[in-house]
Amino acid sequence: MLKERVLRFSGSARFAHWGHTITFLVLLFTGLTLFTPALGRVLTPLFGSHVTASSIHKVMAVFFTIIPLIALVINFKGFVEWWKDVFSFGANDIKFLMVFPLEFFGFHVEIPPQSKFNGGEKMNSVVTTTSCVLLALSGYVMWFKDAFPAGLVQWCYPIHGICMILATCMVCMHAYLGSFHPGSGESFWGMWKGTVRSDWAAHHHAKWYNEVTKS
Amino acid sequence: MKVTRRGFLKISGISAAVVASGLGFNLEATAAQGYALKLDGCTKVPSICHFCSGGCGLLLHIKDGKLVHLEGNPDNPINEGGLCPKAASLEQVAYSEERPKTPLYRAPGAEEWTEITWDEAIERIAKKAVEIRNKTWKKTDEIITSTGEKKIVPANRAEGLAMIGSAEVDNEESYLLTKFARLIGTPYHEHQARI
Amino acid sequence: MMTKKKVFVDTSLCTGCKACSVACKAWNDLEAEKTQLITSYQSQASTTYNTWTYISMHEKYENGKMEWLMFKHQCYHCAEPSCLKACPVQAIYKTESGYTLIDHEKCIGCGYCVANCPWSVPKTNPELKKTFKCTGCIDRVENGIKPACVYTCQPGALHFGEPAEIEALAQTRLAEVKKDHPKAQLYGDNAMGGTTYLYLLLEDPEFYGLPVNPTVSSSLVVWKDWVQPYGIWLIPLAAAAAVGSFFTTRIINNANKSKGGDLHA
Amino acid sequence: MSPSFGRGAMTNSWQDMMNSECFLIAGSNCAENHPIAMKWVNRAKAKGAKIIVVDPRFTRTAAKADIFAQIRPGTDIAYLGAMINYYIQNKLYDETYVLNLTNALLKVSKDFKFEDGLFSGFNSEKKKYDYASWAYQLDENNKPVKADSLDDPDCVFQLLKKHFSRYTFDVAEKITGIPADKIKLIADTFAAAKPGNIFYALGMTQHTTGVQGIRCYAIIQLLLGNVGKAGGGIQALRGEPNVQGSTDMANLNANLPGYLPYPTNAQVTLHDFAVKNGSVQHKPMVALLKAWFGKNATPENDYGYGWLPKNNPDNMPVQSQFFNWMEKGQFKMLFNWGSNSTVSIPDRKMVARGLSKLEMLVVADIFNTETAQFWREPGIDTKSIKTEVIFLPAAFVYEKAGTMTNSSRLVQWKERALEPLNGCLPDLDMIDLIFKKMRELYAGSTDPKDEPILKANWDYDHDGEASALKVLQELNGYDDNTGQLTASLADYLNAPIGTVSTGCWIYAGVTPPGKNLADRRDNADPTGLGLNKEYAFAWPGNIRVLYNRASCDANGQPIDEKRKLIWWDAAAGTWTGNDGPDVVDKKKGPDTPEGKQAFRMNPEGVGRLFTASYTSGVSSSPVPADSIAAVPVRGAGMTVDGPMPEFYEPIESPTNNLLHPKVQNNPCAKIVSTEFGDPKDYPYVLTTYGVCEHFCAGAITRNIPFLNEVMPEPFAEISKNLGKKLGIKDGDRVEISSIRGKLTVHALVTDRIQTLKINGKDTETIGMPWSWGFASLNPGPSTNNVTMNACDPGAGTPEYKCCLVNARRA
Repeated sequence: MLKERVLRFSGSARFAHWGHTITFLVLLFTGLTLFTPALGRVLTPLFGSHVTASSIHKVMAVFFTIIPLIALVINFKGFVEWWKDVFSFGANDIKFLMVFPLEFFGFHVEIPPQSKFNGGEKMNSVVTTTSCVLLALSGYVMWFKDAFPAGLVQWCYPIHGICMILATCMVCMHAYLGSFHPGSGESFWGMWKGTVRSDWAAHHHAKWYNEVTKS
Repeated sequence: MKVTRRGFLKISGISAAVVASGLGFNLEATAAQGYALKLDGCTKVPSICHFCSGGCGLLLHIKDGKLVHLEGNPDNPINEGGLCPKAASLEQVAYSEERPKTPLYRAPGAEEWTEITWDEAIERIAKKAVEIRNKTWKKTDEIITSTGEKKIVPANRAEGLAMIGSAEVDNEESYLLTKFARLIGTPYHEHQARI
Repeated sequence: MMTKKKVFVDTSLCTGCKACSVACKAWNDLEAEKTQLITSYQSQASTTYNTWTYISMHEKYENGKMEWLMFKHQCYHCAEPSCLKACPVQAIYKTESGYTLIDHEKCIGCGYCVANCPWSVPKTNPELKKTFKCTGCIDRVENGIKPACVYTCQPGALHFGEPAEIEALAQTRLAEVKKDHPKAQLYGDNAMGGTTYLYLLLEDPEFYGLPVNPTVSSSLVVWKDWVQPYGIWLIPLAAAAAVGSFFTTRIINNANKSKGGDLHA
Repeated sequence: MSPSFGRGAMTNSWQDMMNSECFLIAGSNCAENHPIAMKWVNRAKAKGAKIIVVDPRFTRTAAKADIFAQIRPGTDIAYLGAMINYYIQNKLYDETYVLNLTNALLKVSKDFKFEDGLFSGFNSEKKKYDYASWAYQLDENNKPVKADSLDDPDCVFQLLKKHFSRYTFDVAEKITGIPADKIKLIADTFAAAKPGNIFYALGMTQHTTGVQGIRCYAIIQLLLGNVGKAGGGIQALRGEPNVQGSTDMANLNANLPGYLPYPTNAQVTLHDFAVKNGSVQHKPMVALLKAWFGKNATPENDYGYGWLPKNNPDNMPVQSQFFNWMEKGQFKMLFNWGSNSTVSIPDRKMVARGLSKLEMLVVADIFNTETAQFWREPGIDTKSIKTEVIFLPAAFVYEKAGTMTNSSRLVQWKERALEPLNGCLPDLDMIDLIFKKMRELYAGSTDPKDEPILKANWDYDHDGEASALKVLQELNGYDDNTGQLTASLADYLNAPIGTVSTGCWIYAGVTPPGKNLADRRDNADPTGLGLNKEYAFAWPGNIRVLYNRASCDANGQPIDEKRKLIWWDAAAGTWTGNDGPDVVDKKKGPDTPEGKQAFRMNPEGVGRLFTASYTSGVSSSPVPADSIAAVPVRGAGMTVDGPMPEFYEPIESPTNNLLHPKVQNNPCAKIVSTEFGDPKDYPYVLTTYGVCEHFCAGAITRNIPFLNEVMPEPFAEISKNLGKKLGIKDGDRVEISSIRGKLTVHALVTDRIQTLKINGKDTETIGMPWSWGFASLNPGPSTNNVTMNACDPGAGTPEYKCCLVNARRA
């Protein structure tokens, strides 16, 4: 049983995740060149100039938009399940979030049984998904500002910034939890290889594990 | 961007004079370095507008024989420096690519112009004018006097030559047009004053 | 030292001849653009990177009385400009004479100023990747010559001078014009901390398609005063939490281990 | 204006407009076409002056007006007549002025009549008037008989009163479309605020009744006492940079420089000329001949008078008739200097027909114009056109030295600022080279016909090119005795006949020895009246406000304390003042007959409300049969189509003449076009005009990118009613057609043109600018495809301002 692995993420989901990770990071650093002058002074030289940074930003923006769309087309069912899960926020998820900060800093806590995604992952998914959609939309509005009403364009600047901040915070936490957090180590492999250890799955995502193994 | 490059460089020149500080500008630096004026070092030559009959004064700023800028002459009491859009645009005539570079000749039936020299142009015109003048000279007219008699009187007209003079040229030119027309024998000299 | 200057645009005297637009192009070496008539005798629809000032024309027929009103558009050179606030690279600055200028060495043509100007004045040249707008003819003004538009205006609709003198003139003209045009008002004096270009309008600002009370937009306040200075700290905070967790988890784990506790992984 | 005041020029100056209390701007759209006027009008407005604009369209000038009235094109005389009638009936005229400074009291021949739209003396075959019955009753000294009071039935005032009594406000409303109460408001406003100033330009002249419309202005201003005063007068806003100068220089078939009448074939000798035209023309003619023939002009050979070509008065085409003459084959070669007839002549298809018949066309211009390229207009069979064409690229205004004379007679000198582009030449050098080449070709000829060329005084060389200054000095003239330049106009006037030369006597004094007054740059204005007396040079004799004697009372003192122009300095025994005094003789005081004359260029010395035929200085005793005819002094300027203005419908009109149905149009009009439209097929009235952003035929401005940006295309302005009727929305394309041609342009559907009620019927006006042609950076269809060529009989100006058209959505 110890050696048994369970498939957690399909290829398309992994493609979407890592594709998005890369594009997001590039977008983040190219974008931050314009966020504040101080950041600009530090970051711009990395790309040579604002012009290059902005060109890279625009190219990446296109991939950033296309990648999830491709994944959506390839694995529509998977997406639907994902969303179904992450948007079905239950009592257990709330309980998870309440105790999670303690867990986060290393205290041992009793975690209620979680589905495929735990409350934290759900929150991450919800926030990043929403932010990404808003980032993309507001980004395109700013890119093609002549085609939109001035008021809308103006609001896109703070929206883009807010979403960037939220998404980046989530990315920080998510990256850490998914990699270096002692308790979440296996989840990294889930996204890397697609499969996770059965025992880890049973411990961390009992509800889901039970469903998967029953079927 | 073709023409505007000049303007862009100038403006970047201006802003380069401003040293950035915390807020992005530094007043003292501004005052000390000033803003370069493209008129510096130009000679100013007054002229007169070539459109309506206002006679507004123009002022041409010229450096090394080249027109740098044209605007209203502030010392002309008629316009005191002000100009209408037509006059304000007149620097675009100075080096217009649309202005023909040589005299042009169109042969009978030809579909295009040919470039010719000034000598050739003047020669062709003078020869033709002499030919027509000789061919169409009218020495006398027959008139009926107030008493009803017929009388032969001098006419001295080159009937085949006509001239449309101009309200677009200087007085001296306009005067010479009149003198020229009458000396070669054409009273058929009119211009756009009537239209 | 150059003191603050103001320009008074007396639309009641403007004849819509467009000399200001031509003189601006002539002075600033701006390229002519291909246009077509839009409405009335107006062919320029907005400022562009090659058109820094233009006249819009507004027709009104009411009770058998015709009005043909003119409005000169250009950068207002606000005391508290949105564009300056929006600029991410500090390319926009104010001069002591009150002008708002773009430093083209720094400008990257990002267009943030374009989107945030209440009057949509600055415009980016996509080829040069630089943003352009009226400079107030700073090079002339700093050398003691009136701006090109003011200098050329024959009907006397534009005046340039010291703020007190210009404001007094504006008040006098307003009182005069009010007799025939009850809706006449000054425009710009209260906008954006007070603009360098002060207008006498014969109708409400809406009639000319102008924002009635131009202010720094709330979106810009949210963005520049909240999100940018404070919001951004959430990221390092999150990062710090992760780093903190990295250590605390290990410390606690070690403590637990020594207590003989269990490890998740 | 010349028949009314003695000179045809704008009476005051641009700067002087700031002194006005009221403006009647009618027939001028100065905000568009003379933008500089608005500088000074706005200054007067800021001081409280009222602006009245009458125009077929609500223009950019109208946008600044206190009162605007939309008028049907070509009907000005109807409402102006109503104003005159109102002023006379209600005694709103300035009685002192009318009695002392006009011919109101002079008695007119009892033969004079006006019946059914015609004045006495009409010759229906020649379409001309015989002026005999328009004369004054003369006393034994050949002086007009003066009535005792304005009530005398024979006096000019009573004739005027009777003539205009038909022009009521109601009649005027029916003809013009301006509501009667608005005409009354205009009349009252203009009479109440003095000095009142009238502006007109081509909006008044481009009619078959243009001269008579201007006569209405003259009558109004004389009645109100507004002429000769700062802030008053009539401003003929001339259309081109040097149209005043080119008219002074007589680029016209009926004149020689300085407004000398051109000798006709009946005037065989110089004496014949003098008898016909008076001694006042004799002297300048001699001075001109001396300028032209130098030492070859001697008393023995009549100063070379015989060398001048003589006009055949029965056969003198005005410019718009030139092309018919070419088509008929008379003209073989045309010199065309800076004029773009292919765009600018009404019913313009006749231009290409005419030019095609020439053997050679020479065009000198800055840009390659439509006229120079007429042979390749789209749709023309180029190969079949045998005309040789030579285009000479000309130097632009700032590439050459010389003077131009602005509308207010101000002669301004300019130096060459830039070298001519591409080595092009000033027109001066072109004429010089062509003349010298012709003289070379005729060298050695003994044919008498070649004498004027070989004997001419023609030497303008200076440093290898023709010198404008030398020409200007020829205009100024020289004194034979000293060989020196004439120092002043007075010196010229005082010199015995035959001892001075001048190329244009009214310019005498412009370049006294060692000076060039046209190049004066002192712009000081100590009076604040905008006289700027030390700036450049105004002809005649540097007078800035013409007829300024009228600004003084009977004692020669200024009437208006705020606007002092000149006065009689009794102590010094001379006229003096802020302006140059426009008096017969500076030393003759207000108590002398000469000192009373405000209109010294008229033979009567007064302003002419009625343009009677009159020549001063003719002896009433019969001339003995064997002696030669005596030379009179001065003849009066005549209005060929009547001594008083009368309203006639435009040649193409949508309605009938309400005043005299039998005489619909000006009976003397010169008709050039051959096709005329019926209102049934062409129901709308088209009026044409220029816009601020382009100039005339656009030869220069359509090649200026800045201007093409601010005014990119031609258009047709139509009312919203007409737009609705024809299904045309703002921005649609509209086809405008007349019986003579058509064109398609962008439609501006606007409130600035309203439907008018004319004689009970709705009438639509369409407005179109005319500055486009097929060539240039900004080509566009020419409005003169549709316009009509019929000219004012006095001025020869075509009726561009009204013709009948149809319109449809294109």
